[in-house]
Amino acid sequence: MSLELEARHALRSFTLDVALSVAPGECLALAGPSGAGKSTVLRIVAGLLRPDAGRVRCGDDLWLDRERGVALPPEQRACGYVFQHYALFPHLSAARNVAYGLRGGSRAQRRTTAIAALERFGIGQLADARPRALSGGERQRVALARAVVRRPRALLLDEPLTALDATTRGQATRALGELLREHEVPAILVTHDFVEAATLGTTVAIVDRGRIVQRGAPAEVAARPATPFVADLTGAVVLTGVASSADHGLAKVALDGGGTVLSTDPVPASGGAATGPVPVAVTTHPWEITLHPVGERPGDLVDVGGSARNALAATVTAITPIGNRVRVGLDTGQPLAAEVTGPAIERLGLQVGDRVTAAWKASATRVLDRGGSSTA
Amino acid sequence: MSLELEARHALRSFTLDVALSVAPGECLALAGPSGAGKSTVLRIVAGLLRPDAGRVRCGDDLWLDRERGVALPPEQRACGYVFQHYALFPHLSAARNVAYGLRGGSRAQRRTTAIAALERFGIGQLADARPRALSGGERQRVALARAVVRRPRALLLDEPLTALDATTRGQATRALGELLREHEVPAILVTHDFVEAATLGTTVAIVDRGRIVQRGAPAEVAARPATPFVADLTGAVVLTGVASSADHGLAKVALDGGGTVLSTDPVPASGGAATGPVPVAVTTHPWEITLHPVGERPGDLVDVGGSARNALAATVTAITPIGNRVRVGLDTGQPLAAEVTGPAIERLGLQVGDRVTAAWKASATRVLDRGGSSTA
Amino acid sequence: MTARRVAFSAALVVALTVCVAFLTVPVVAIFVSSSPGDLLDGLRDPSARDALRLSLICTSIATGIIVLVGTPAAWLLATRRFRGRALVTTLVELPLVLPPAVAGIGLLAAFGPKGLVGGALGDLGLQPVLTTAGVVVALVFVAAPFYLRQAQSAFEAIDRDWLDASRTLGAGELRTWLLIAIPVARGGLVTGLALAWGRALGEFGATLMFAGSFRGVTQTVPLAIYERFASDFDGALALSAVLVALSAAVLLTVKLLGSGSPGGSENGREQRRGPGNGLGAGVGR
Amino acid sequence: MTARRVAFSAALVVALTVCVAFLTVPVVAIFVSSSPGDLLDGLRDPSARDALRLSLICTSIATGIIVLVGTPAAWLLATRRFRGRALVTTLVELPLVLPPAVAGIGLLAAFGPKGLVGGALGDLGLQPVLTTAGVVVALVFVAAPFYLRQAQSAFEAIDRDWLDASRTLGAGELRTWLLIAIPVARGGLVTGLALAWGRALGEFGATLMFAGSFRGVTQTVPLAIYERFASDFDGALALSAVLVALSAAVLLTVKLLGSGSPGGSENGREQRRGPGNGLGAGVGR
Repeated sequence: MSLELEARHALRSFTLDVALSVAPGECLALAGPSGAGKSTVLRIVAGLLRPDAGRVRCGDDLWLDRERGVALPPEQRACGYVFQHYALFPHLSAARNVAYGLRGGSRAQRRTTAIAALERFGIGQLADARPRALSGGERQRVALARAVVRRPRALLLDEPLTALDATTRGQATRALGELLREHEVPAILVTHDFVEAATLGTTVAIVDRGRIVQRGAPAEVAARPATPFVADLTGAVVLTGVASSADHGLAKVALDGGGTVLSTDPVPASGGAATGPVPVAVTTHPWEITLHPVGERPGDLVDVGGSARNALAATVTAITPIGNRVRVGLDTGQPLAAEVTGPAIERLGLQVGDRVTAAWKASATRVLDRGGSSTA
Repeated sequence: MSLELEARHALRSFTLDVALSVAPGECLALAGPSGAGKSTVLRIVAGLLRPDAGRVRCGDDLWLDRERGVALPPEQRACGYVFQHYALFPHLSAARNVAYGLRGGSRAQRRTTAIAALERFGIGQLADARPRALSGGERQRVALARAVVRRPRALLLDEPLTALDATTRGQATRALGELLREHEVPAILVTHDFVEAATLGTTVAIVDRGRIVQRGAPAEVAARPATPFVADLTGAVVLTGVASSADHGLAKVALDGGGTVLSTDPVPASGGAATGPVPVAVTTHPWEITLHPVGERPGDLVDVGGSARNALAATVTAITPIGNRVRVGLDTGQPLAAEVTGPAIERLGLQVGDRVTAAWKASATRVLDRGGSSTA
Repeated sequence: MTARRVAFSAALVVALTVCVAFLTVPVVAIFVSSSPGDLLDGLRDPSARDALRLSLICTSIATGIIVLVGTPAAWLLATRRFRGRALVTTLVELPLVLPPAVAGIGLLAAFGPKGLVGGALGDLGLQPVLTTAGVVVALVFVAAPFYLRQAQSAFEAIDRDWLDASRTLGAGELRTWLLIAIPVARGGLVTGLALAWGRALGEFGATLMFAGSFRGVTQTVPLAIYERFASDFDGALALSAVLVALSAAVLLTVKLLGSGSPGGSENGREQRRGPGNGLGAGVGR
Repeated sequence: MTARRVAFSAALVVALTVCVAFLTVPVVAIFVSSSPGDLLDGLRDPSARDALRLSLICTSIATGIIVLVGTPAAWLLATRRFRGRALVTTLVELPLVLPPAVAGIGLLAAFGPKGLVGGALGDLGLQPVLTTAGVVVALVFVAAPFYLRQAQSAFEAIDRDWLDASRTLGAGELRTWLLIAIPVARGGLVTGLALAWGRALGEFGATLMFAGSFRGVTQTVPLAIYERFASDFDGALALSAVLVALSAAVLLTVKLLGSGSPGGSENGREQRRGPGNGLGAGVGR
């Protein structure tokens, strides 16, 4: 009963090209910026879009095979699709929205089934309300009830939380999480927010311009982003430069805006060539970076070797308290951000325009081939 | 030359009632949810909206006095207004947009002045481009140039960063910060994002339903929120309950969903009455909360006295990695969130559905009168 | 400075007053020029009744045909992309801007005894010129584009997600059309119906030329008004008053339906900006 | 299941084909029924030339008046909120749905020799009935609402922020109107102009009744077509062909302008959904 998809489809400015497989009970979260082609994947699975080439298979049933001319219309695929804005039929009550997908039995029986489904989501009392009378969270639950009441063979969720405001999102996330655990069918969820993907997905796949650039457990993807794009999406800071080999197996990266950093990662093998300069992206997290007065750690590189540290001269461009931490915007030729504690700021007497040294460990520095594939 | 405003105006569901004063060179950031009436304040200052009652004064000039029947039209107030979506005239080039506000001199002179202004923002080469050909960041800079080229007597900025995507926001923030430091006029900035307010404002005022509920330096507002609303906006977690006095001058709060917490804050004096139970909100920050296996710290309250700690039994509802931290969703009768480290999660073997004890210091616990005013 | 502002506002008010007065006076004059008694007398005239009856029958048949054929045609235009779709849409809209006299000539050239397809029709024993059927043909020709245009827009304005949701919930295209598309587009369809009905009711030039003005057979109300405006002005006024009332009813129907929510707005997205006013949606969108 | 889907699609295609054929044949017939030589001969006739000249003059004067008075009136309707604004808008729109024969009667009842204000006009030496001025009056009455409606919508669709920005940059209301509002609404204004011009050019019923059909004085092209359709069908066809071409030009102008961006969309906000097609924006919005 697992869902398998393999599709190629030309979009406006790039070609979608994905292959994925989702096991029953698994929730694959597709995360990426808007316009990356995530929703197109859902539409292909549901049969709302016929890709230029590809196959879709759910368990033993072939839903689509462009080569063999098979293309089941959406009404024969039995996917539970939750649309981004829920797409509740505006002229039908909540109960009739849910009953719309039911077949067989009398009208009264279908209504009973629909109301039971609404009750499972805690909104049985709203059965006769029209969608426009419902709040965002209530609409979401009607949409979930409508999608699962037909016992779908796959669940497809398109940004199911985006239309909600921050206050109802927590509860809605919980309702969605329970739903995914209860229904033992393959599920695909689409979101532009990595935190959302990590919360709801058992697996996360990062989509960029129509391709899956990394796939794995949420924590793993966040900890070891395979490309600068993924690092950016998960919240790291990114500098660009050119890498070459240094002593002790370290990589030495000359940054584009000036300065040099070391990493315990090896130099990426660019196209098979060995040690020539390779254009790379260097990433680390803002909380790895510490700030020091200029002169406390002179020069660019200190203690190369054992506990190799990177140090860059920087100008402070912004100081922003975020809760108990302070985010300090830095200009090192390229923009950089550090997260330090309030007392640290006070001790340094830091102000916008000050010169400081930003330091972090070589071991907390990832080097990524700017072409895109991981080297870690 | 300071700007003084005092206005009352009936909006759809509440009445705007604000009084504020902004000194030259000061940037007052009005932060609050959308619909709180923030933009209305700007419109009143600029003369685009005539309030039901109030006065606006800029230095020695009276711009508005409803009682005395004074109401200068916007074209006579010389405010530099940056609109949320920039409102660049679509049929004019960037240079003609900037020159639109200039009077006197020949057309060629005005164009020279406009191009000089664009060059100061680094986009002199785009002088002849139409707005639709510009990127979001470029549009913002044209709008800033247009607003300041007339040497306005006050600067009004309505969500100047919201229309930008994340990648250009950093640079735009820097441009805006420099602008505010250079122009020694009073500035009011409106934003729904507290971090943005804290970054750009020298003072922050939190607006809720037409009223300023707290005003102060950004760090001070974040550290000591005066009301649950402010706490929520700055990122704290909030629990509700009823407070009464306990030993050692502590406040003891019986939470609405069950459980009791202590705080080093005093019990708020509700309407002058002394020590009866008072409905309050208790706030702390997610990073103050530590998690422990059930039984490691039995009972609700431990070590009352010296290092008073709060402890609540909770069920884990979500585990979300955010960078190097993990946000754990908890249900203690009321929802709660803790931020802990990845190793801590591993050590506890924490999974959704587990029972844990959430603990934090009484001294990191704020008690706020649910009516709204601060007690801290 | 202030004087200039006052002068500008005054100029605006004068312009609007002139517009409103000029456009309102003729309508007011119809009701003021004769007493209510005269109006009722005019309507008691048997030829006036014949004209009213014929107008209602022909208009109803014509709008019935338009709705039956036009609704599926509009659905196809709204939902399928095909080569030449823009051309088809333009062709269907042309009668909207065609002068009635030209429509009359065109109908004669097409369906008249010596017309393009008129000969073939005659061989089948069908000859619409100067018959009641000819009136219906003329009304359908001038009124159909109003309904088609409006129905196409109403179908196009439906949020595609609703149609997609219906499909993923097991409904085929016919079922989706009947249970979702038509109910959701109902407001726009009724607006189009009202506009087509109003246009057919007032049709004058094309009917006059294609079907003539024979009492009881082809003389609809506008033709009856024309026939008697020189000889029996009061009778013409009475019939005009009836048509003004019916036109106003059409206008109000369109405005009330048009001010309701359009198809796409309830789905949590940003409300469409611009005039909420209905005639806009009505006449052409 | 598949058979049902095919049958549904086939029914849609049949419906659309019927619509397109019925609405296209009369237009095609005008050009097919006579040779190009006949058409040119018809236009060489002096009375045909008189009619064309008169039509162009009267139509131009009428649209000129409409634009001069209508633009400020529409600006006031679009930007000021006042008591009775909805009523005024409805009154101004009523002629849109008024049958031409009723418009003719109304104009006679108002401005005729015995009309509501006709007596007063006569005392001033102004008597529009059966004169060229009467033609212009009739054209303005039937065409003005098309421009007013369209101009009002175009002004309403302007992002208020642009107007506000202009004010904060030191421009008063007149300057804002001239330098921002009119240039930004230009597309909608030209669309309204084209629609009003097209409606005036084709006007038949009201002109016939109010101004009569005197060659060289009040006989515009539609009236000339009517006068000769029984006696000189080829001449009527020739004049009709000219009007079809002009009508098609109006339709294309409106569609091209309407498919451009409306006033509100360039400001970084969500694009308006629904038909991008112009006639919608054109005829009524």
